[in-house]
Amino acid sequence: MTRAQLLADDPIWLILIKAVALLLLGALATMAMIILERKIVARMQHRPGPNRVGPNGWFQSIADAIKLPFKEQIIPDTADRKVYFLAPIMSTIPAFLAFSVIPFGPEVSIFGERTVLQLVDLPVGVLVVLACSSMGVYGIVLAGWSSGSPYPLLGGLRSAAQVISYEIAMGLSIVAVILYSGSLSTGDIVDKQASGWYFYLLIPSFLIYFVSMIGETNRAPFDLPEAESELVGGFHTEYSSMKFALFFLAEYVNMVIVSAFCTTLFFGGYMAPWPISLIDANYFNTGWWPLLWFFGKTWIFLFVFIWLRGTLPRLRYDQFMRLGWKILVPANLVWIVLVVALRAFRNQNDISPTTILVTGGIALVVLIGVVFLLPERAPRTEGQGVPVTGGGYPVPPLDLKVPNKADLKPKVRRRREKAAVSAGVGTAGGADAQKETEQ
Amino acid sequence: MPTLRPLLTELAQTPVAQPPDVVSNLAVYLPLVVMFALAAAFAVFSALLGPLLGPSRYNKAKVAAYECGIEPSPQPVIGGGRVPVAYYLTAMLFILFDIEMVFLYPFAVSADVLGMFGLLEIFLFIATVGFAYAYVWRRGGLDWN
Amino acid sequence: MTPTYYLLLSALLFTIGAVGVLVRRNAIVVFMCIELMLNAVNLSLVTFSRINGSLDGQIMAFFVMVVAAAEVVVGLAIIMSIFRTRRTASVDDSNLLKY
Amino acid sequence: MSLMSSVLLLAQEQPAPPKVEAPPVSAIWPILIVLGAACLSVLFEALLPKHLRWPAQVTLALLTIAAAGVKLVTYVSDAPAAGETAMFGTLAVDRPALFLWGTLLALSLGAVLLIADRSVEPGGAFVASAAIRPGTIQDRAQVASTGMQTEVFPLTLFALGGMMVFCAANDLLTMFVALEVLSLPLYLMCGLARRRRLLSQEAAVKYFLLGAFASAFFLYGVALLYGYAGSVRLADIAEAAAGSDRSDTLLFAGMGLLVVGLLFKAAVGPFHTWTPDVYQGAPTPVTAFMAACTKVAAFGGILRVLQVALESTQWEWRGVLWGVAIVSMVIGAVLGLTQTDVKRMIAYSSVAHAGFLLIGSIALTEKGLSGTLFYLLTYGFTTIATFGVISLVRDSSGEATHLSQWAGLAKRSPLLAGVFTFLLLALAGIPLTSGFVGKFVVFEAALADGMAPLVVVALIASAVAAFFYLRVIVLMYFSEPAADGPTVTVPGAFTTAAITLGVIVTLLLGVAPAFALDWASSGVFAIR
Amino acid sequence: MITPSSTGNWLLAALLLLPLVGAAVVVALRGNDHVAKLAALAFSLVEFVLGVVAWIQFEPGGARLQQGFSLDWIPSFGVHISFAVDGIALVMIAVIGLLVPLVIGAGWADKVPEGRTKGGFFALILLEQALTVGVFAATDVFLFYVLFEIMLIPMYFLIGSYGGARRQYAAVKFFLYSFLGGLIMLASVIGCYVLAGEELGKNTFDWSELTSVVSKAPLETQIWLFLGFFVAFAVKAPLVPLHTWLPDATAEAPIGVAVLLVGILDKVGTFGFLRYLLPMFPLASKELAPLVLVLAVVGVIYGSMLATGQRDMKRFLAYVSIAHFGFIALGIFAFSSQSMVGSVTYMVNHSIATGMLILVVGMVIARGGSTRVADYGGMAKLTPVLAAMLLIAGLSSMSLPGTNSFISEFLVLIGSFPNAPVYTIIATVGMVLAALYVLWLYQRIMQGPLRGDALVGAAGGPGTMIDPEIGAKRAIADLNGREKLVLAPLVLLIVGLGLYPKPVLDVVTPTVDATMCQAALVDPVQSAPSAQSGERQSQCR
Repeated sequence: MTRAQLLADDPIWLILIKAVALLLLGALATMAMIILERKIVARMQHRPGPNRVGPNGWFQSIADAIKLPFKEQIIPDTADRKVYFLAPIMSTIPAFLAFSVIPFGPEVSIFGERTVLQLVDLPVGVLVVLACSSMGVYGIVLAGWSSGSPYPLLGGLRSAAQVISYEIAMGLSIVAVILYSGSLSTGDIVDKQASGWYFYLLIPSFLIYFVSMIGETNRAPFDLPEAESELVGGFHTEYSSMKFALFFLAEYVNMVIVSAFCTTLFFGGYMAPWPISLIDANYFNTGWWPLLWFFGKTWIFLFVFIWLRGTLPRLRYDQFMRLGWKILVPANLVWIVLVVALRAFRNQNDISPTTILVTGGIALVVLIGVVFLLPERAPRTEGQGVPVTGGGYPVPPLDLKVPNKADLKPKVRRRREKAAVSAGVGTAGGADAQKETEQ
Repeated sequence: MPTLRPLLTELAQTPVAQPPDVVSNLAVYLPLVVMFALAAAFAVFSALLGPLLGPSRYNKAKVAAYECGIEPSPQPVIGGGRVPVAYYLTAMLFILFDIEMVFLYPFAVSADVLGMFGLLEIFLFIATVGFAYAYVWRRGGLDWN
Repeated sequence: MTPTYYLLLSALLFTIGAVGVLVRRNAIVVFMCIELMLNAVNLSLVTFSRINGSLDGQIMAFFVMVVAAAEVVVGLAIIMSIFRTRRTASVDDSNLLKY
Repeated sequence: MSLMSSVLLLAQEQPAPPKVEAPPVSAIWPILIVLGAACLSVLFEALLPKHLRWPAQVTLALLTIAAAGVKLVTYVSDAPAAGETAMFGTLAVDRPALFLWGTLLALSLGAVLLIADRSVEPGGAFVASAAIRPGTIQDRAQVASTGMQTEVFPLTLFALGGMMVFCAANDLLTMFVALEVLSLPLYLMCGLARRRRLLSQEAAVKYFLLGAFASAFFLYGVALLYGYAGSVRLADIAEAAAGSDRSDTLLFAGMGLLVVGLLFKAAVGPFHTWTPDVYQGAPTPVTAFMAACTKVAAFGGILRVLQVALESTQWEWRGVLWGVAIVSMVIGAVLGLTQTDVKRMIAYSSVAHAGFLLIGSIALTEKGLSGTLFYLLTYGFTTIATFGVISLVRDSSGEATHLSQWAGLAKRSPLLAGVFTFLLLALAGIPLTSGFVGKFVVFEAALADGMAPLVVVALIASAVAAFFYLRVIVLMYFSEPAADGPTVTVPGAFTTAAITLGVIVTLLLGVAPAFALDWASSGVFAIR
Repeated sequence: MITPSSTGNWLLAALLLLPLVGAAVVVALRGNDHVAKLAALAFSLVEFVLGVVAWIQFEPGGARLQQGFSLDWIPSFGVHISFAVDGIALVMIAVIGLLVPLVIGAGWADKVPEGRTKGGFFALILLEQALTVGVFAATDVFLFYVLFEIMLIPMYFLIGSYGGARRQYAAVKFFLYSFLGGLIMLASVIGCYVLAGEELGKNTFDWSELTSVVSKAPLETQIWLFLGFFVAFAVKAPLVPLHTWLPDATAEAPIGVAVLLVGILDKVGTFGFLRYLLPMFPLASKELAPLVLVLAVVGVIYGSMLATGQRDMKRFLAYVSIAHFGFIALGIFAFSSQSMVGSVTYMVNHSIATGMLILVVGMVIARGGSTRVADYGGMAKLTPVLAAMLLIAGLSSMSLPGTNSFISEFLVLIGSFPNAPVYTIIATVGMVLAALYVLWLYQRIMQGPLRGDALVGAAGGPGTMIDPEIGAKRAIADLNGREKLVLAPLVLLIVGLGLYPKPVLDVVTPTVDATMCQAALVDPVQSAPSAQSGERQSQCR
């Protein structure tokens, strides 16, 4: 029976068990990730890290998790309460949902029921993951917007812009994988890698995916939306208690997801690595063993996340966007065309590989030449000739003159004085005058 | 609408043809629904946990929008607030490339079948988007400052 | 499950969108209503694709998505420019052109 | 290179690829040229330095139109008489399509000339940056500068390409995509006026919202017809409509929605509400392009849908379209009377003309087809020249479009007044202008198809419409000029050429229409 | 493309082209008033000579349509540029040839409004002449329609640019009435074309071919088509409910233009009755004849009564014409060859008589500067020759025996009586009224003591100390040589045709007979009234 058929035969209790397991996996992985991160970063910085709760402080995350619900929840006056409530939920659900298409292992038997270690194997599994990560953006934007405060708004916007920018790169990097696997089903992609993992076949794709997965999850060195020094805390500045925890959860679950997805796409998913796969006629690729390989690979990526955070400084926003839009996206497109061309030419039997290599080489050289010949930025004369002041906002000029009372027309002055009296303000000077002139 | 009923009965009786290569059973999506329900239940439950368990001590300063301690400026963002143009631009670009992906995926699945013709088409397609991309790039649409 | 319900849903969504276009006054909301209409059509297309047993409808849905996206971009640009020049997105406030 | 070799060496099972043949393109070269040039034009925008853009874009646009025209002519000389389909049957390149392409190319030549002109309004009619708040420092700086939005050229070419595809679309999906390809650039172009920017942007928003609304209707119609016929190919729908036992509700609902969408694009009353606002608000060269070319494309589409797909159901829709035609003519003629702005007046006149065109379109005969095609040709040229003239009458705040400002213009500029009078007479349908021959062929087709009452209504509407054309003539000739009236700008070579082109064709088709009539009636739609 | 399909008599072509060339030349010369005027006069005189030649070449007993030539115009519709004349068209063309030089002569010294030129004025007149000649000579229905509509445009500008105070209103009204009528006719034209196309299997607009097909159509079809044509013609030849544009147009147009309007343009309507309505729709003509007759008689009485009470001289002229057109229509739709011949001669004589009347009234107005009758009185004392001319024109207008109009009016009444006795009797009242209004006008203007603001005021106003009679004499001169020269031919014709109408009758009668025959009408009076033809032709030509 094929994977899809096995899954389709799952009884409802099995589905429930798997789903609950995935929820638990998400929550536990988050807690583990938090404490690991703190510990590892501390280690990298030659300090002990959390060391109070439990043995060597390893229960710190559990303590935090228990603490959070007992914190006071604060909703700002200016918030849009419904949306404010919905936003964390909207970012949590997709994060968990993306788990459902990740294949954790091959065929196993659970309570006598033959099944696969995967919740569901859809023919469009890859799209589900991408869709979920896109949906998560709604949570971010709406959280920023509904808080009714400038910092969260800007943070939310930045986050959203970042996520969608890198989503493009991420989505494009998957195209080559699909090209090779000929399927959008995650299970199929893993199966197709039996003859060779994609990460070394499609190194550019993998590299792009790797960079964009870090950007996509707002992690260092791309953690600009949460840059404490610039934007306080990003879109969740105004959140507290469990709602804040949900955002936190979503972020970490997302990290797990992209890592797991990367494993699936480029590292043969649950399949045992090379020397092990040779042992005992592929024994280690059956039963529950593959779970080990899968989580092993995934945790390697998660470690890299932490490692990067401990090592790299944060990028500037423009650098970050430039990397996404000006390097990853075009490189990706060129790479896709190249891959498609190679495959198409190879399928044309009358063309020898040498021809392909020569043509491809020439094309590549030309391409690189073009890229280098183009100046990075349009010449300064390109400016549209109109000086923009105030970045699009109506900003009063710095040398604004406050008109003297005596200079005003008598009528205006009378009105002004009346208003001032009624408002109980003695000096109706600058601010009011400015308002008048604006009107 | 008098003609609606016969139409509906007729449509209901119309045999639904099954193209062989389309997985048509919607039950395949059931686990996804279950997962969604569980995740939603978990999220809502968690979100409600805070107000239930946590204390509630009113303080005017707490419910004010956080602006690093300065007196909050009056509502510049919601409703009449304006967002820098660059974000709109990013949104538009995103849509553009997202759509490109929408086409690249199905293409990628059947690229081998399409062969040289597919190569030509996808090259034209990417080139077309490339023109727009070049335009945006050169006109500074990708620059942030 | 008969596909008829999808058709009804699609008709309903389309109608909601159309009514929204007619009664709402905020350009962005009107615009979203139009997008709703387009997506209602997508639902119809996919349903009909299933009824007819051909994939044409799904392919059309693809095209519709593309067109809708292009419309979003263009519409957003236009609405944004008018919003920036006059600080309102209300259709009612656009009253320079009258009979 | 090691990377590539590893790719090559990768062993993977290959399904035997079925050969998908690339389609022959000889028939659709004009479209390919126009769309290709549009892409090239975008690249020009991207890569050329600012001072080179305008000359490069103008040259490119004119060359494109010329090249497409040459390709078209060479193809026509040995095209199969029954027409052929191209691009896997999505485009029907038949005689009407070729005629419409020719018409579109010729009209867009005039429109591009108007758009390219920079002498009438220093720096051209288009603003460099549309989103700057009026009255700010930036705005004043912009007004003073002569920067121009050269993006309007690629937009024009894209719209033109969309129009050409729209006329030849052999299935409804292609038609829908083409509809959007032609509409979206137009929405943007509407909002680019240098003067009266708020008006222009308002026009763009209105056009966009209503246009998108109409597209949604069109699309829903497509979906329902797809549900009915199982295909969106026009011929398949015709076949299904002729002999299907499916419920007709889907067919009729789909048909209705589809036609509403089309009528909207063609600015047929009562779906015309956007027309006056947009015509008035848009930059005049764009209005010219829109009024002439969009009408051609839209009616090309209407003709094809009605004659190819829906002919067998004509008894169901014809009565309705009778009513629509009457409403359109009446609205155009009567509301045109009350207008005080020249551009709005021409807009209402176009609504009336759309009614006339609809009469020809619902005459499902060869004569109806050829008559409508010819009418489109004549109307297009006259309209282009008309807006060209309108753009010349200016005062300090831009174009002086209020009618009162046109008083006594004949004294100031007899030539311009004479040309405008001639064009108005052509719009009114006075003999020896193309407008008359156009009306004649359309009405003849309608009478021959048994629509005498409709023709009578049309004739009365023409007479009413003639009144508001006459009013302008009276103003120009018999009124005293206002003291602070507008001046007539001496047009540059481009505008002169466009107006001359329009006037000459208007005259030529009025005096010796035989050759164009022969073209228009050289073949019918290919139904396959 | 225009390619000659059959060579024909190029005389007509010359008649058509000459005024066009003339118009172009005059426009080119408009910078110099004097030269332009001379050129215009020269062209109109040559045109007149050509008209005379055409008349001489015409064989009264020959083919129905003579001197024809034809060119392909729009082959796909079967449209030709084909011209030919029959008797009726010939006399009308001759009248045009006669009137235009006179109009140019009469308008020689008139002032034109500021900003306009005399050259432009005359060019428009020459253009109008070319178009009207074309309308009368066209034998292709499409061509006829085209010229019929185009004809409006020069006239529109003549009235609108050179007219009086309310010229805008008058010009627009004139244009819209005619244009609407024309458009309704267009529907009928297309209808005939479609009908013929179905019947003959080919596209044609040829008048004879269309006639042969359409005249056999069923009654109901004919009625609809008839009505389309009729409205257009009834607007042109102002029949009563559609006449209201004429008083305004006449009142506001310059005198020369009024002559052309009433003398030529309006004749297109009655010409159309004869050329198009009767032959093409014989059944409908018979069916609807009572309608037309009622309108005609109402026109006679209504026009006469309004003329009688009229205080404005130019409006007076318009109403006189309306009455006369009533007579013409009566004669045509009474369906006897006598009455029809009468109507055709009436068309000629009306142009001459009313043309002269308008010219003379114009001269009166030119002297007094007012169009109100009340502003004049006793003018004969100052300008005896002018008074005599007014009398002659007036007498001809009231059809005094011995003047040209008498013959035609007499023929109309005699011929109409057998078929339409009641209408004829009522119309006779019009004759009495005619006497009344003509003599009334003459008496008010010319007779009695010198009075009226126009005459007295011309001397310098009532406040001046000079004796009004002497002052008026000083300012208001009698006819000068040019004016006499303009009026002389008309006087000659009035008297000449009154005594010896044979040349006109000879030319006209065969055509009328042919028309009668085509319309399958049986003459109620056996002996034809024409002076010479004794026996009836056995078949239509």
